[in-house]
Amino acid sequence: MTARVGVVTFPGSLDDGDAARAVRIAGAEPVRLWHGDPALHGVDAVVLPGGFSYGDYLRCGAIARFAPVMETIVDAARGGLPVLGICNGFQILCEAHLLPGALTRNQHLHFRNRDQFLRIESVGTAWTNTFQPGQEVLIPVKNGEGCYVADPATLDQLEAEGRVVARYIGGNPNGSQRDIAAITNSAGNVVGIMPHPEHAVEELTGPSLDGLGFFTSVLKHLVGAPA
Amino acid sequence: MTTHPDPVRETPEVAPVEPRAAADVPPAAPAAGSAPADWAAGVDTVPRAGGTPGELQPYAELGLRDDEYERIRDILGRRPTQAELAMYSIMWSEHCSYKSSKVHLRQFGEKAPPSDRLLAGIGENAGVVRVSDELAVTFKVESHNHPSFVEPYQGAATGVGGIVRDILAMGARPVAVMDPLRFGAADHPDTARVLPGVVAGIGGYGNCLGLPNIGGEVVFDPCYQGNPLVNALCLGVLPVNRLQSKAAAGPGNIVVLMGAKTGRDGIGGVSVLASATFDEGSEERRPSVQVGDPFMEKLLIEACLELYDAELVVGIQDLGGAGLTCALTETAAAAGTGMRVWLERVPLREPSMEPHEILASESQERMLLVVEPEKLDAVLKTAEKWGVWATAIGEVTPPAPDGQPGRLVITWRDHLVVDVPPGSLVDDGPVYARPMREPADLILLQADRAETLPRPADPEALRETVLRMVASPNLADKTWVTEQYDRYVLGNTVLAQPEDSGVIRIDERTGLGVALSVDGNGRYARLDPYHGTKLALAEAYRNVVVTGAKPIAVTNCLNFGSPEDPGVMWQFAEAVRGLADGCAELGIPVTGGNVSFYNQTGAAAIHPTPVVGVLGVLDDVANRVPMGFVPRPNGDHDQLFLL
Amino acid sequence: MPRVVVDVMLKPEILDPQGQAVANALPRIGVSDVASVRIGRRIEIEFTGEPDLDRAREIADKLLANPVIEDFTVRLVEADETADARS
Amino acid sequence: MPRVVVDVMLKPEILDPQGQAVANALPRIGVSDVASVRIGRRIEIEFTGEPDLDRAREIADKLLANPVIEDFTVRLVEADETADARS
Ligand SMILES: Nc1ncnc2c1ncn2[C@@H]1O[C@H](COP(=O)(O)OP(=O)(O)O)[C@@H](O)[C@H]1O
Repeated sequence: MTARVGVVTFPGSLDDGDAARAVRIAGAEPVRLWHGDPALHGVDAVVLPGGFSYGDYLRCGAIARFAPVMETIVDAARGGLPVLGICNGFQILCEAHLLPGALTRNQHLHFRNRDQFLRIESVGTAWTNTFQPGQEVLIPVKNGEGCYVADPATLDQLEAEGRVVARYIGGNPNGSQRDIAAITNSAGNVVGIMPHPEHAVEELTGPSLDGLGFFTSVLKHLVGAPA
Repeated sequence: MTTHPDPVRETPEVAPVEPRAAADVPPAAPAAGSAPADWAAGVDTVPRAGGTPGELQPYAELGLRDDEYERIRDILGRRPTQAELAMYSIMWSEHCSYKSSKVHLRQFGEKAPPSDRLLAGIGENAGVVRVSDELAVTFKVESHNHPSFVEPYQGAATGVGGIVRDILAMGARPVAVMDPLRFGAADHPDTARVLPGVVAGIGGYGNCLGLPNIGGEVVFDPCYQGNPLVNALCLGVLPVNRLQSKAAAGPGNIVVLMGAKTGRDGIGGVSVLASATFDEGSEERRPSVQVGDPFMEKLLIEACLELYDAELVVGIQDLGGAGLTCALTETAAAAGTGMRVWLERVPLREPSMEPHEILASESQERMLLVVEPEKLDAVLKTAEKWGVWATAIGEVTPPAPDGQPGRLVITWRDHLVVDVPPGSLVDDGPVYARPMREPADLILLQADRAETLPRPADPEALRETVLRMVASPNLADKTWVTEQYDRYVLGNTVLAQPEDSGVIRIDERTGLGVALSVDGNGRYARLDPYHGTKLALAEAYRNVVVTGAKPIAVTNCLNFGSPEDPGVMWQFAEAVRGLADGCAELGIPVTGGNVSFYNQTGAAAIHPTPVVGVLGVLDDVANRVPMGFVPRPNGDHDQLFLL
Repeated sequence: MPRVVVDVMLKPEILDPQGQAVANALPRIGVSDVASVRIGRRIEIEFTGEPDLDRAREIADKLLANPVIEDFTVRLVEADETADARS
Repeated sequence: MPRVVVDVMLKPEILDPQGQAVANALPRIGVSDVASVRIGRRIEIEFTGEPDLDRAREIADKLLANPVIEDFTVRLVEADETADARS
């Protein structure tokens, strides 16, 4: 049975189609979820895609967090549902307090799109278990507000618990503290990542195929998970 | 943001005129009486205009010439009302009527090679070409030069927004943008204001819409100091049978305004038309800067596409430069029908707006739909689903019994403020064959040949020259700009910067794709506008060909100085002739474009800057040829040829 | 030490997509009695010496506000006042 | 009708790159006596009825400010006061 992975569309979501494509290429069935519909339609995992939900005029993710679908997702995530937030999705997860810290304006104040090397720091999550510890991957980054900040105690705790999932290497594109590109919750089922793995799943359109690992990981996770 | 639950037939408080009346007895008189000589609730009405033929009107301030104003009076058989005057002044402006360029642009059609791919050509919102049995693409480049000089961020942002709506109106999903840009000297302080704002605006809007930026140009030259050029191109894809029409066909159909509320954006031009009751300090309330809301546009795109797929609209037109005026008259004129509009139903951002302001407003993110009455509910529901306003503001009326086109009849709170033949605004505008003269300095310029320049004589001088060239802003790396644009979104970008063309996959199953390049060289065109334009075409054509694509269509944006200057007009005529001839020689049609005149500071015009976009087809994007050398498996080597 | 606060708001007639987005989101958090929301910038300037209102006005005019679409006001605020009021 | 103003500022310990960019640009326009610039948001809320400070505080807390990185203050401002002060 193929796993069903939900991809949420908020008003202003942009990379929802790409995330669904990545899910499909990874071998799962993408299920499109609508922000106004609280039902998760029996999906096994959820991707919150990139974009500018609600225009992101106030703070990125601030408004999306109140969407009906988010209430269900927050509960399900606390119950262990694998959730991957990419870029805007990461911001939404922080705003919804599923992940600690916040994403602020890039320190150089510009939107920046480039191919970015990352080091996978934690392979113990639902979304990174097919990577090697310390593996270096090449994935596009594109954001205006991707600078990860948290207070020193939180940062220390993330490091100590192995919850920094990926770090920027070869230059930090946005000024994130401790070069953090991705983090997870303490259970390892919720991951937020600033760069876009869904843009690195096809030779023709991506700088690498490295992004695919995030999507195949969740399938592996689901196979291993008790039903 | 909710849908306005206000279908035309159910607004009791205004007791509208029977829609048919407009058609049966043109020109229609409203039921409501307005004392002819008085301002009716602060507005100038048709009866009042009939009763006060001698009233002075600020037509000259609105840019209309004496003879143009006389023609309006002839057409109407009376003086125009304020609202009508505003409408004619906008529609007969250079920007909307192409009155100086029309006689030249005809060549694009006349010299064009026959093409069985062309589904919509010049005159439509954007040209549409078939690329397979099922799919067509549409693309167009447009300028937003002056607004981008005044307010770089918003000017550039709304430039992107405008061209995207053009593409959307054809029935296409917008899938990529490009941005040919020209700035003054790189080290001029004002360039430090304009360039970052323009780039941030293009990025801010395009990124927020989720459209990959797949190419463009950044050129610096002092001639653009007071007139930067901000051209924006959009590419869209549609199933062949989803092509939309702008014609307001079908009397009885409902006219729906969808998208943002209407405010006083961009009405600076008609602000001289303050009514008698208008209060002090009104100037401040008349911004000519339009502010874009890309989030609203994104919702508008999704809502429109859903309407197309469900076949819920008969006709559609974007609201651009001339706002509601242009959309109402063009849709009606295209169908030969009339239209009855209740202007007070237009959702306003500022309740105090007057009829001529509502008609002239350039508020962004709006579309005009023509909908069959029984489908109105479904249209409003779709709008509501996407959280955009949609309001029934009028109804299509039949042509006159004798077959003459119908009339556009607009009331505002029961007062008849507009009663015009729509075609008179759209098609019967003035057309000028302006005087042309080769610029007097051209011979001198041409005589000053490159051969007379000093050449590097020794290795040291050569080194100097190379370093100077490498450091010149026009040759330097453009990453600072391109990094601010999302080129990955939608996941179909096969080639983008730093490639010669952008390549977009448009069909994931077959690998079908298109390549696009935009090029121009104002310095060449200044020296020889005819050949300079051909060179721009040739460059874009080559850039497309080298990716492995077959060029099939051309778009262009012609950026020039004042058409009232015979030297500029000559440059323009030569450029158009060059492009038309070049296209004939290469066997591809011009499918659309845009003319931007008056890029001029005082007497000094910019270099004539025709920007040419060429689109090509790749049957399978997997076969595209990238710029760099691709490492071959098992040590094979590429062979190099210089053609 | 008092500081200078510059408030920059869009001119009233200019479209404010930010404020509109927030206003539209309010019903979702159960708020229905808000007529309008406008969002602008608040800039706090601390001077090395005495706070200088004229100087601040000059900075606002040249650097902080875009006179084409924005208005600004400049005023003096007691430092501790602001800090105390924070919730 | 008075309106409610919510001021949202980054917490002092959070880096403010925008404010810093402005501060760094000041010497270029001949200003050298500014110690620091901080940039935040000013949100003006108009209620349909009586302005409601508690309600505004709730909105600020839930939506307008992110407590991880921001502080806010809520206060009542006379409508005309603001308008008058605009330069
Ligand atoms: N304003 C722009 N927007 C998007 N892409 C741009 C822009 N300017 C330049 N580019 C892209 O950057 C790359 C390099 O540009 P350029 O140095 O002008 O190259 P070339 O001289 O080959 O045209 C090209 O792929 C071009 O399309």
